Parts: sequence; C-alpha cells; structure tokens
Amino acid sequence: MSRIGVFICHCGENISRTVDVERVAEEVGRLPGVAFSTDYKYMCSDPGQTLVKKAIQEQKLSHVVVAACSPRMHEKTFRKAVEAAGLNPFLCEMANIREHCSWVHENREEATVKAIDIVGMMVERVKKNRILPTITVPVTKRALVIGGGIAGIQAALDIADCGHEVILVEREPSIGGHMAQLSETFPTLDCSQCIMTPKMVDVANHPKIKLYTYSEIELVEGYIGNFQVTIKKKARSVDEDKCTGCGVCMTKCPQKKIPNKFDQNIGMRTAIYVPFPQAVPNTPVIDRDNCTWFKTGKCGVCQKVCGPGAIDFEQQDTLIVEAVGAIVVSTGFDLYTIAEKPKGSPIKGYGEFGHGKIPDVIDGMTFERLASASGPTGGKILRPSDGKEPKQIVFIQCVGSRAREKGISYCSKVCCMYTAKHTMLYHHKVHDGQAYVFFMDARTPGKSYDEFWRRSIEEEEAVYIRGMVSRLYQKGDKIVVMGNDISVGVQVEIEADMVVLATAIQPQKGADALAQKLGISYDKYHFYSEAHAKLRPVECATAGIYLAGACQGPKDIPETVSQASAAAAKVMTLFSRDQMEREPIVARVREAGCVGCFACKKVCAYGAVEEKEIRDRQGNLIKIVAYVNPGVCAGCGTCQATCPSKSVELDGYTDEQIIAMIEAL
Amino acid sequence: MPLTSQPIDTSIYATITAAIRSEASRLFTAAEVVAIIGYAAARRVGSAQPVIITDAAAAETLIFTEACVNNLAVYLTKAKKEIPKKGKIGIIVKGCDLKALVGLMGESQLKREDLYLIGIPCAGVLASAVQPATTLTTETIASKCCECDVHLPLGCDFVPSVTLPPGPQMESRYSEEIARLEALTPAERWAYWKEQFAKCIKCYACRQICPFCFCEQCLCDRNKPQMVETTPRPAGNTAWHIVRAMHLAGRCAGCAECERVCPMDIPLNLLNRKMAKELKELYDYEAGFEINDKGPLTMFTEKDDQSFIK
Amino acid sequence: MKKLLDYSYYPGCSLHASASEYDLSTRELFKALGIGLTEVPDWFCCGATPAHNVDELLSLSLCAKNLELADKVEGDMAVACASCFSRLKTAQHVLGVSEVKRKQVEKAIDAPVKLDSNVKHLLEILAKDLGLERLAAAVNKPLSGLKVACYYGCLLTRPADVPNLDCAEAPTIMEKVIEAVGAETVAWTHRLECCGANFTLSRPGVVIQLTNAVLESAKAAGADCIMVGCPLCHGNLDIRQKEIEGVYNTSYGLPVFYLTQLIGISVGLGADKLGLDAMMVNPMPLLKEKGLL
Amino acid sequence: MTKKKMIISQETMDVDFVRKVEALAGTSVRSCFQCGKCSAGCPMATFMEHPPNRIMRLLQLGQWQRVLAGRSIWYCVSCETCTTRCPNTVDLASIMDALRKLSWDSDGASKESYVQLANKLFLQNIRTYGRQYEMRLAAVFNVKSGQFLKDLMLGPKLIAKGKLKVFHSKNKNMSEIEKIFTRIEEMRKKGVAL
Amino acid sequence: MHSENQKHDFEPKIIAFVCTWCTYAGADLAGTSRMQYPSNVRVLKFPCTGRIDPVFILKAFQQGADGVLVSGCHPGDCHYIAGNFHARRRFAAFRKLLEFIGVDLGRLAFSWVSAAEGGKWVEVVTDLTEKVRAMGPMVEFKDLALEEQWSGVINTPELQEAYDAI
Repeated sequence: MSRIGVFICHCGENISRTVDVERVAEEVGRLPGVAFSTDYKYMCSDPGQTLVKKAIQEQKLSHVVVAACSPRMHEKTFRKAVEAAGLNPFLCEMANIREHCSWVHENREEATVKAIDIVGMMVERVKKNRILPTITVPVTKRALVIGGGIAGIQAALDIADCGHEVILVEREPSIGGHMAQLSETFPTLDCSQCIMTPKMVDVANHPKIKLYTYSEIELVEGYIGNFQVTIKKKARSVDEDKCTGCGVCMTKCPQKKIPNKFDQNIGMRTAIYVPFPQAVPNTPVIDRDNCTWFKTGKCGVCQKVCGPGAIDFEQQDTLIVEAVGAIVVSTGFDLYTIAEKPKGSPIKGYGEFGHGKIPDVIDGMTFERLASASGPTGGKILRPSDGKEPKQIVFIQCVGSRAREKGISYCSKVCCMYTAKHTMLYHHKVHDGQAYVFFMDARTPGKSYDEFWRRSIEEEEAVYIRGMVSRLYQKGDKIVVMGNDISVGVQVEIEADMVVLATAIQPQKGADALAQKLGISYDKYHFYSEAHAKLRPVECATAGIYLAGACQGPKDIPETVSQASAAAAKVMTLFSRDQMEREPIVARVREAGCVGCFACKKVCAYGAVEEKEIRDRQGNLIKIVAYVNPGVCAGCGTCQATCPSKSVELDGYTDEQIIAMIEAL
Repeated sequence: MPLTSQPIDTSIYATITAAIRSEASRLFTAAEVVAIIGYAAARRVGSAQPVIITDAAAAETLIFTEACVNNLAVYLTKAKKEIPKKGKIGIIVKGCDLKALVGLMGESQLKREDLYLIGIPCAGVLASAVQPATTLTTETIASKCCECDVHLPLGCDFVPSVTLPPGPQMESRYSEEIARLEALTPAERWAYWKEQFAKCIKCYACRQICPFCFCEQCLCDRNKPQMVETTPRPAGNTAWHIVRAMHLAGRCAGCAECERVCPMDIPLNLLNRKMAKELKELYDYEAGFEINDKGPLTMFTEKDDQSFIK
Repeated sequence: MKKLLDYSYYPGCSLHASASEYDLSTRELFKALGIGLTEVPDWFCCGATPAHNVDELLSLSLCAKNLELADKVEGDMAVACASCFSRLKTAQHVLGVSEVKRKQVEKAIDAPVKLDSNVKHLLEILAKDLGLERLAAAVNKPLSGLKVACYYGCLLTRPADVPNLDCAEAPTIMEKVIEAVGAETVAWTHRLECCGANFTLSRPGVVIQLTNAVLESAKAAGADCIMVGCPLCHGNLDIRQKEIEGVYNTSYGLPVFYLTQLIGISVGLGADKLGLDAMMVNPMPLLKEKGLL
Repeated sequence: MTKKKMIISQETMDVDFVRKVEALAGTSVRSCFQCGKCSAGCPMATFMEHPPNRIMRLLQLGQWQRVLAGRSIWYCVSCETCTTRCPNTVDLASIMDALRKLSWDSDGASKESYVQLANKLFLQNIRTYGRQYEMRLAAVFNVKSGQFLKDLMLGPKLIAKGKLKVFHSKNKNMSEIEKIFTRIEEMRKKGVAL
Repeated sequence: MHSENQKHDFEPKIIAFVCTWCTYAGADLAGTSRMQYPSNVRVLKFPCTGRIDPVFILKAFQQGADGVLVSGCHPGDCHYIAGNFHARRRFAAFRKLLEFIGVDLGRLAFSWVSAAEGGKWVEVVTDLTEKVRAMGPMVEFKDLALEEQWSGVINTPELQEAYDAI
C-alpha cells in the first residue's frame, strides 16, 4: 500500500487567493493511499522543501505529490528534494493548481473543486509511478562544429584550447564566413579582415582542430555523447597534401570572368580559385561547372603549371565518418534579396524596388565589398553599372525586415548599425558626396552603439529621413527614390546615383534540411530553435546539440562570439565527465509481448528502435523483437501509441499511469 | 438497387482443382515445399475445409470450389509454429487472401521467399449463411465478392491457366450499407451499432480468425491497466469493436473472415470497409496491393489534411 | 470560325457611353477570335468608386447582384472595365473573408452570394484562356515598329492578392499580349501610377497634374502611343490630353488605344469596327505612318 | 482645429469610433507602425493636409474629429497603392472608404466637398437608372456645384464623338435596384448594418 | 470571459490531452497572463501528441467525459520532430471511426496550440466547453456502462412479463 504525501502550496497568495488550499489538503487527505497531506505558504522555498523532506522521513512516505505551480517551473526542484530525502525522484509528481487553476479562474468554489480534481488525478497517477534508475551514457570527448564563420571558429578554438578534439566542417572552400567579407566593423571601425584572419590562421594551425572545408554534413546518427556523423568531402580537384598554395594555377587559368560569390558577384575569379587571398586553407578548388577541362575535356593548363603536381581531375567526393560527443551548429545567415520569389513562396520580393533589376540598387553586403580595401574595386565606392563614383547615395533600412507583407516580420537587428557605418565609410571615401538614409526606427542598443549612430549624423553629416520608401525607378542614369519624411509630413524625392538596401537577415538556404538531419527544431523562418528562450539560449532541445550565431536568429559579431563561447562552455561541461546521466523517460520493450511487427520502428523519428533476435539456449532463433536504444530514445512515446499490443512502454508515461488519471475523473 | 438473382459461372473451378493438384504433387516431388496449405472436401456434401498436406500423395485431396471461403493466410501467423520450419510452405490463395499475405509481409510477419504462392483465379465464393451445396448466384455470393477487385491474384508463383468468364453485375453491398449509415444522424447510427454490439458475446472468434490479429498478447486482454473492459457487457463490447476497427485501419484488406465467423452476425467488416474508405480518401492508401514498408497510420506527409484541427 | 470559348460579358456603364469604342472593339475582336460573349442580362452599375467610397455595403450588394445575374449565363465572366473588374473582384474577396458582410449582402440582394464564379479581365482571357500562341496565330497585320506604352493604372493589379491578374508591382501581362501581336513595348516609369481616375468630374485640376506626369513619362520613353484597359484611364489620357497640353504648354500627341483596338488592328479589323474615329487624339497619322491602315 | 493641442485621455481617445472603422474596413488600425510608406507612394499626398500615415496615427489616438474635419479623405483617389505596399498588410484604402462612409453619415464639414457631390449624384443615378448616365451626371454636377462653364468645351466634342449620350438606355429591371437600396436602408434603420 | 455570477444547469466535463512542450506550455502562458476560462477542463500531460492513444479518448468518454480535446504543437514545431504528424493521421482516422459509430464529433476537438498561444488555448477550451454545454451531457457511453448484456431488446410481451416478475 502506498503512503503518499500531498503538499499543497499557497504560492504566497497566488494559489490561496482563489483556491481554498486547506480544503484541498483536507479532501485529498481522505483519498485512499494518501498518508499525509498539508499546505504551506511557499513550498519551493527552503523551509518548504525541508517540510517535504521531513515528511518523507517521518511519515515514511512512498510517493509525493506537490500541488503548486506548473511542473515546467519546479518539477526539477521537488524531484531533487525528494531524492535528497532518499526517494527515487520519479516517485514525485506535481499537480499544477496555479497556471492551470488559480490564475485562470475567479470563482473560488469552482477553482477549489478543480484543484481537488487535479491533485486527485496526480495522486492516482503517482501510485503507478515506478522507480526509474538514472540512465548513464558514455561521452565521446570530441566535438563537431558545423559552419566555419566567426561563430564556428570561436567555438572550435575555445573547445580545442580546452584540450578536446574538434572537427570543423565548412561548406565553402574557405572558412571565414560572412565576417571575412566585411570591410570595417561597428562601432569601432576596425578592419574585419585584420581581426578575422588571425583567428582563421589559429584554426588552421591548431593541433586539436581537424578542418574539413568544401564539405557538408551528409548524415547524423546517434545521440548525446555518441554521435556518428557522415561528412561529404566534395571533390576539390586539388590534392591538399601536395598543394603549396603558390597560386600559379590561378594566374594561368584561362577562365577569368566568373563572378565571385565572395565579392557578391561584382568581382571576377578564375575557374580554379581561392575565394579570397587570405583563405584558409590556402588551397584552391576547381569550380567544375566553369572549368574548361570539365566542360570540354581540353585545357588542363593548371595541371601543366602545377609544380608539385597537386591537380587531380579524377578526384571524387568522399564520405568520412567521425564519432563525436557534441555538435555545435553555427551555419550563420544569408541575405534576403528583393528578387521576385517563386509563386507560392511565403516570402515575397520587392516589385516596387524593381525586383533587383536596377543595377545600381545593391545590398549592404555588396557595399561592404565595394568599401573593402581587398574588394573588387580596391576599396573605392563605384557604381556597378558604369564604374562612376556615386555622389548622391541613398540607404534604405528595413528592406524585408519588419515587413509582414513580404513574409518576414522580425527585426534583423544589425542593419541600423551597419547602415550608420556605411554612411561613415561613404563619407570617408567620397568627401563631396551626400548620404541619405530612409529609416523607420533606429535601434541601437549596445555598448557605444547609439553614440556611433549619432556620430554618423552629427559628424559624418548623413541625412536621416524617417519614413519608408514607396518606390524606386530608373530615370536616365539616376534612380528616383520616392520617399516621405513623416516628421515633416511631406513627400520626398531624391534622384540618387546609387541605392543601398539593408536587406533582411535570413537563415542559410538548406537550414531546414540540416535541421532534419540533426533532429533539431526550427521556427517558421527556419532559424534554429533554442531549448529555452531565456534560460537555455545556446542549447537545442535535442540533447548534445548547441547553437552559435545567426543560425539561431539575427545577431551582430560580439553577440555571435559570446554565444559561440557559451556553446563551447556547454560542450566543455558535457566533456568534463566520462559518463553523463540523462532523464530515464525512455521507451522499453516488453519482449514477451512483442511480435516484431516493427510499427514502432516505422514511427520513430530518432531511429531509436532496433531489431533484436531472441534465441533459445541452443541458439535457435525464437523470434525477432524490437529493442529501444535508451541513449537514442527521446521519449516522445509515439511508438507506444502505435504498438497494437502495447508491448513498448514509455517510462514515466505508462498506460497504467494515464488510465489511472482518466479513471480518477 | 436489388438485382434479380443471376447465376455465376464457376465451371473453371474444376480445371483449377486439377491444376493445383498436379502442381502440389510436382512441388512435393521436386521437394520445393515442405507443406501446402489448401482446401479439402469436408464431411457435408459440397463443403470444404482447410487442410495442411505434407506429401505428394495427399495432393489429390486438394480442391477448389465455391465453398472454399476461408482465408488460409491465418495459418501462417498464429499456427505457423505448428508447421515444421524446414523449407518453403505452399499456400493456396484467392485474390483477397493474397492481400492479407501482402500486408503480413509489410509487417515483418512473413517473408516472401519462405512461401510458394498458388494463386486462384476466383469468380467468387458462397456467403456464410448459405448451405454449402448451393449454386453460386448473385444472391448466394459472399458480400466481399460483390465488390472484389482482385479476381486474379498477381505476383504468385503459380496460377492455373484458365480464363475467368465475365461475371454479372453485382450490387455493392458494403458501399451501399456504409452510405446508408453515413446518411443517418449520429444518434441513429449510435442506436444501430448499440444494437449490433449488444449482441456480442465476446467469443473473440473475430480475433482468432483475423490474419492481422497476430499479437501474442492482445491489448484487450490486459488488466494492468485495463484499457478495454473485458466482460461481454455493452460497454466492453463497444470498446472492443472500436479498438479492433482502429487496429485494423489501414491494414485490413477485406477478407471478411471476421464477419463470416461471427456467431452473432455482427456486420464487422462494415467497420473495416468504412475505415478503408476513409484512408483511401484521406491518404489515397489501399491495403494489400503492394508490400509497403509503412502503412497509412505509421507514416505521414507534411501536407496531410488537418482541416479538422483548429 | 468555330467558337473556342464562351463568356458572360459585363460591359459596365462607361462602355455604353463614353467608352463605346471599347465596347465595339471588344465585341468585334472577340468575334474575330472566335470567343463568344453573351451580355449579362439586365446588369446594373457596379457602383464603381463612388459607391465603395461612401457605402461599402451598397457597393458589395451591387457587385453581388451582378455576379448573381452573370451566373445565369454560361461561362466565366468577362469584364472590360478595370474599375468594374476591381470592384467585382474586391467584392468576391471581401465577401469570402467576412461572414458578417456576406450575410448583410445576402439580406440586401435577397439571394445567396455567388463566390465561385470566375471574374476575368479581357487581358486575362487573351493572355491565359486563349493563350498568347493562339493570339499570335490570329494576327494578319503585325504591329511591327509600333512602340506601345502599356498603362496599367491602379485597378488592374492592385492590391496584391485581390485581382490576382499579375504581380502588383511588376506586371507584364499587357506587354506580353501586345508583343504577341507584333508591337514593341517601351520600359517606362509611370505605367502603374494613378491618373486621378474618378476625380475627373470633381477635381479636374488634380487629374490634369497626375495625368500629365503619365503622359510625360510615356513620351520620354519614346512611345508612339499608349494602350489601356480601363475607360477611366482612357478618359483622362485621351479626352483631357489636349487640355493638358494647353496647361503645360507642351505637345504630346499620343493616341490612347484600348487594348482591343490595337489587337483588333493586328487581326485585320477595319477602323469602323474598332471605333477609331471616337478617339480624341487622332490615331490615323500614326497608323498610316506605320503602315497599319 | 489642426493646431489645437491634443489632450489625450481615455475619454478623448474614441475607441468605439476606431472599432467601427476597423469593422467596416476589415483591417486593423493598430497594426500600423508609422513607417510612412503609404504616404511616400500616395499620388494625392501633396494635396492632403493629413497624409495617409498621419490619418492612421490620428485614428490610433482616437482623434477622429481631426480626421473628418479635414479634406484629406476626400482627396484619396482609391488607387490602392498604400494597401499594396503596406509592410504590415493594413488595408488603408478600405480604411479611407470606411472614414468616408462615416463622414457621409455624420454631418461633417467636408460634406460640401465636390467629391461628395459627385458621389451623391452618381449613387442617385444608379438608383434612378440602374446604370450610370454620364451626360446627366456631368450636367447636374456643374449646375449643383455652380461651375456652369466647367469643361464647357469638352461636352459638344464628346457628343460629336458619340461619347456622351443624350438619351440613355434604361435598365429594364429597375424594381430590383430600388429594392436593394430600400433593403439596405431598412437594415440600417434597424441597426443591423453599419 | 467566464463571469462568476453565470450559473449553468449543466457543467460539462472536459478532458484535454495535451503535449507538454506546446499546448501545456501554452496553457501555462494563459495562466501567467491571468486569462480566464471555464473551469470545466482537466488537463492530462503527455510528452507529445504522438503518445496519445485513441483508447484514451474512448476511456475518457467511458469515464464520463462530455467533451475531449487533443492538442499539441503546430506542424513543424514538434519537440520530437514528427510526433504530431503521426498523431494527426491517427486522429483523422479515429474521429471518422467514432463518427461512424455514432459519436457526435462536436464533442471531440483537435487543435494546435503553441507555447506562445495562451490566448488560443483559452479560446479552444472555452469554445469546446460552450459547445458541449449546448449539446448537453454525453449520455451514450454512460448508458452503455449501466446496461447489462441483452438489455437492449426486450421485445416480446412474454419476456417483458417474465422480466417484470423477477
């Protein structure tokens, strides 16, 4: 016979104001199996917890029900307390009489009756709770970092500096990401390359970091502490071990007019190329779509001029399997474009801005490349259409961002600051030019940020016009900007030489596909979801996977670096032990009942169900049954609902527990 | 629309019987199979019963007639341990029976390579209420045969080469009854089923005969917790039949054995056909046509209908 | 020629008066293309801008009534006037979204609201139902060398998800249609700007200013003429062109064609069948110069 | 009035009026975040004393008197550019319709507007003839607005071109249109429609 | 809003089966936002809608529920990747079965309520409560529970007489 203790919390007055807690304690106390029942002002407080612990010991309680706030709030707290008193933590359940009762009902009688029902249900449930031993799993102390931008680089360096091996996978031929494309950074205007490239070199030279560039994640299997990751290393056509990075191949390549994505397609590159001179690794890659050899079977100039004989036209994509214990996802962002979107897409383009067909209407990243000393113009601000220096330049903020109609309602967070930076860079480079900025709000929270924005106006003489632009159109070699100054209440028209759009930050293309491989969730924009917006901002709900940088939401550099270090710290916490414990809410198979139809296996999203042979002593096969790998099982219970004979059961949510609750009603 | 009774041509059944006998004999002689599950004549004139034969001599006992109503697939599941597992087992299957086998293969209960399938081109079998020696007509034919879409089983190892004579047009008994019930109000439907389920004596013959009720421990027999009341009272009966229909949804291919064996004449296959119809409409899924890794209720697409969800 | 397609035809008030040449040319062109038009019996005014401006319920009721009348004729509903088109489409949209309004309208017209009928502007019928290929095949006299400024105005495409004729900000349907019959089109800036439309009576000053900007832009882009699909735009661009030239002391001389007139010329219909004599800015010199008459 | 200080309180912010506008327009007033894109693209903004975004602002503050006192809403040409481009999917054109309707119903100052007059005649014509009768519309408008000579030169030319018909073809189903008008009036009298 | 003075003749019993990550959290949010809704609902927490067995719904009706709500994460938001997709199919089929048996589907509601949709939770629960209140008690399963075998048909006067005599 169970000896259940029920503890009713007043939560100050939060519960007791509408629920007659004494009556609840009294009525619940009469339920069969309840040995002790009491109420207290703050059950979660230290004295409250002591009350629970003392009662367990003095009353020899077998199970505990705490009727208080939501289990999402304090289930862990009370389970810990119960454990400290010597009971298995899973013999404690919480009845939610605050969020689900006292806060949502005004009528005291109704709320009290409901609270009694809720507690009664939990009493019946807890009777069926079983002792669940904590599950321990071994931890492989190697980390995988996906994405080699500043977030991935920072996370990889932090983890590696702590002495753990790191696998860093980058899709592009070089690490560096978007930060390597930037000219200067706000609010200090220090050169991005100058602070970025040393870190890239650190990665290349770090003995604990294994770098896979031009590679993608193919498959992720396993679970926290024990992932097996298959990486596809795309054929580079250049042997990395032989190549010395001398660059002769690039100077001799006859295909010289290929738009360079790194330069936002305004600069050109060869078919064998490194995206930018400071690339890490400094090993070129052959772009097979544009290479004459691959297109016609003739040429081979690079092969002829390569001293070490590193060119390998026969190279194939290779698959590499790495075992890791933790994964940091840092795939970064992509920029929204105003181009027309395919029909049916939730995101729309900007027809009113010409759908990207006006050549001198560019985006912020293109402006970065123009302003960058290592960019295609050598740092000169020149129009893509005719190479002239724009004297009237218009910046438009919130293009795509905060535009529900276009399908994106969030703020991209960094555009106000980088536009202010752009006006400064422009003013430094074109002394006789004038910059105008159309904006709705200036959002500049951050250390020295607002001062920076003010400086662009007060010292660098940018003209800020509060109001969105309705339309852009080409008129001769000018772009007519039809705007409005809402402070004055008058329409504004500017004939600009160049227009720079602060386009929205979006997750990388294919972010959803990667998330599905990783088994992590994402929001409707495909930004990855953190486990808790406030308290677990760098962890995914899927254990062992962590987030860093703009793949989780728009972020500036300092924030990205902080999050990367935080993710690294989380990984190191995990790696600080040889084994880790996990909540034992996992499915178990009752082999006697299982007939091996594997409906459970078909519905398991985690691949946690395996086939297991049952043999007699002579080794004859009796039957094949399902087996749930407790390390992989996430505990959703879909298998149990699907199993016709209910031969698989989810611990903590067994049919017995649930039926007990329904029958208590 | 009731049609006047018309005879159905079953003259090919004699040829089929001869063909399966010689094929069975050949199989044993060539040691291709260790046993064959088929039909043999039973004691009452014209009746048939399932039989398992293990040698060529017994091949002569095999028959196929309009009385061969049983779905023999069930002997491969519950009774399979009785058959020595030393080689291939031959089985005689009508189109409807084959659908059950296909389903069982999809659910890892059977392997195609362990079976030798002798397919029967079938013009129909007799309804269970009819005396065995009756001629097959549009009236005496089993309901399931009225809406049969697999007179000729596909993908078998051996099929007697006969030409199925064209049959007369038949009423769609299940579809019409489903449509009739759907047109009623919920209360009227409830009254209908209440009366039907009230008859149930919980003999579980429906469960015994069903090839898909292959669980070793049925959920409905459990008492810790008791998910479904086990006593043959209306509440427990209703729950049993609902759970049964739900468990067969997307799997049952309509051999209608449950209905045939029900001593209380509960129209059990009606529930199964209704579920099949809904799953066809919802997910364009029909059971029994190909070996599927996943059934309609163990898979999903992101675009599934959710008009019923707020 | 065998009839390919059949429509119920809603001309609208303007086509029975100031835009009679639009009506005439539509009927003649569609006859020539083998498209059947049956006029909606006893149609009413759709209420146009004035009704929705001050009395949405009336506007919706009038449109709903017309949709009901059109339902009696087989085929989708062909609409020539951009304003009528916009009103009918908007009514369908609003009544589909708001149950409250739908119930009120049903009370007002004492009949159920028909939302499923397809309301199509002539452009849509030519470009999509007939198809550009079949349209091109019907051409006898390609409009080669004629530079056309396609003027959409406001109501054909706006707002984005209501008329659903084409992209609201960068439509191409007019250009596609007229290029299919051999004309050249010009890229110009004011093809989607407003001409002042319904202020033609009450605030001609405003209309003159807005329309002038449109004419100026078309001229600057090197257009020979303007093509429209709306009698209101036509009224402002054509009827008031002389007056505008006076006010701004300039000369445009841009003939303003209805799309059916230009396509009519290309399929070989005569001036009398297209009502070219009704145009205020005489198109004859231009057509002669291009060898089209 | 426009220069008068706004005294903002729960009493002076007329939420009921705004709700009425929202119900009529089927769109939210609160969604506007004052980006001003509507005013930037409005072909009539230069004619208005309150550009569209400010009308939205005044509505958000429940200051409808200021909106209706001005002529801005009667300068809106219903081109729908604002609705098309609003980043927050506010259907501004419908809000303008709603405001005009409410102004039309009340005895607002702008009832004298020529636009009002034209609209009124237009609707009268529909009620009388079932269809529009442009000749009469123009003639009566000029008489009523006191601009006897307005567009004087256009008339005869249009008649010559067959563009203005002196005699009008009446709809044969006139009782139907009258019924629609009457039913709507009755619904309003009963208070079941706005 | 549920007013205190409102008294009803019939207070329906509503059972809600919800997933812990979205709907339970959404209901928590309704609480922290102090939204008000009828107190008729009793919530059973599951890790995921994928865990919810149709038998539970049946059991709930048998135990006297007048209305049942099943609610989980929106498609794509499932904490367990796809549990809600499986649940969606399962319940699409199950509700058709119940409907065919003669259960009025007005008593069985399904919804997606995210952790951010406290308001929607209130709306869903209030709607179902009021709808079921208007429909009256769910008597079908309760009647069944009271009946004995064969009690459905006493159709001959002899039987009736004999029965009365007992």
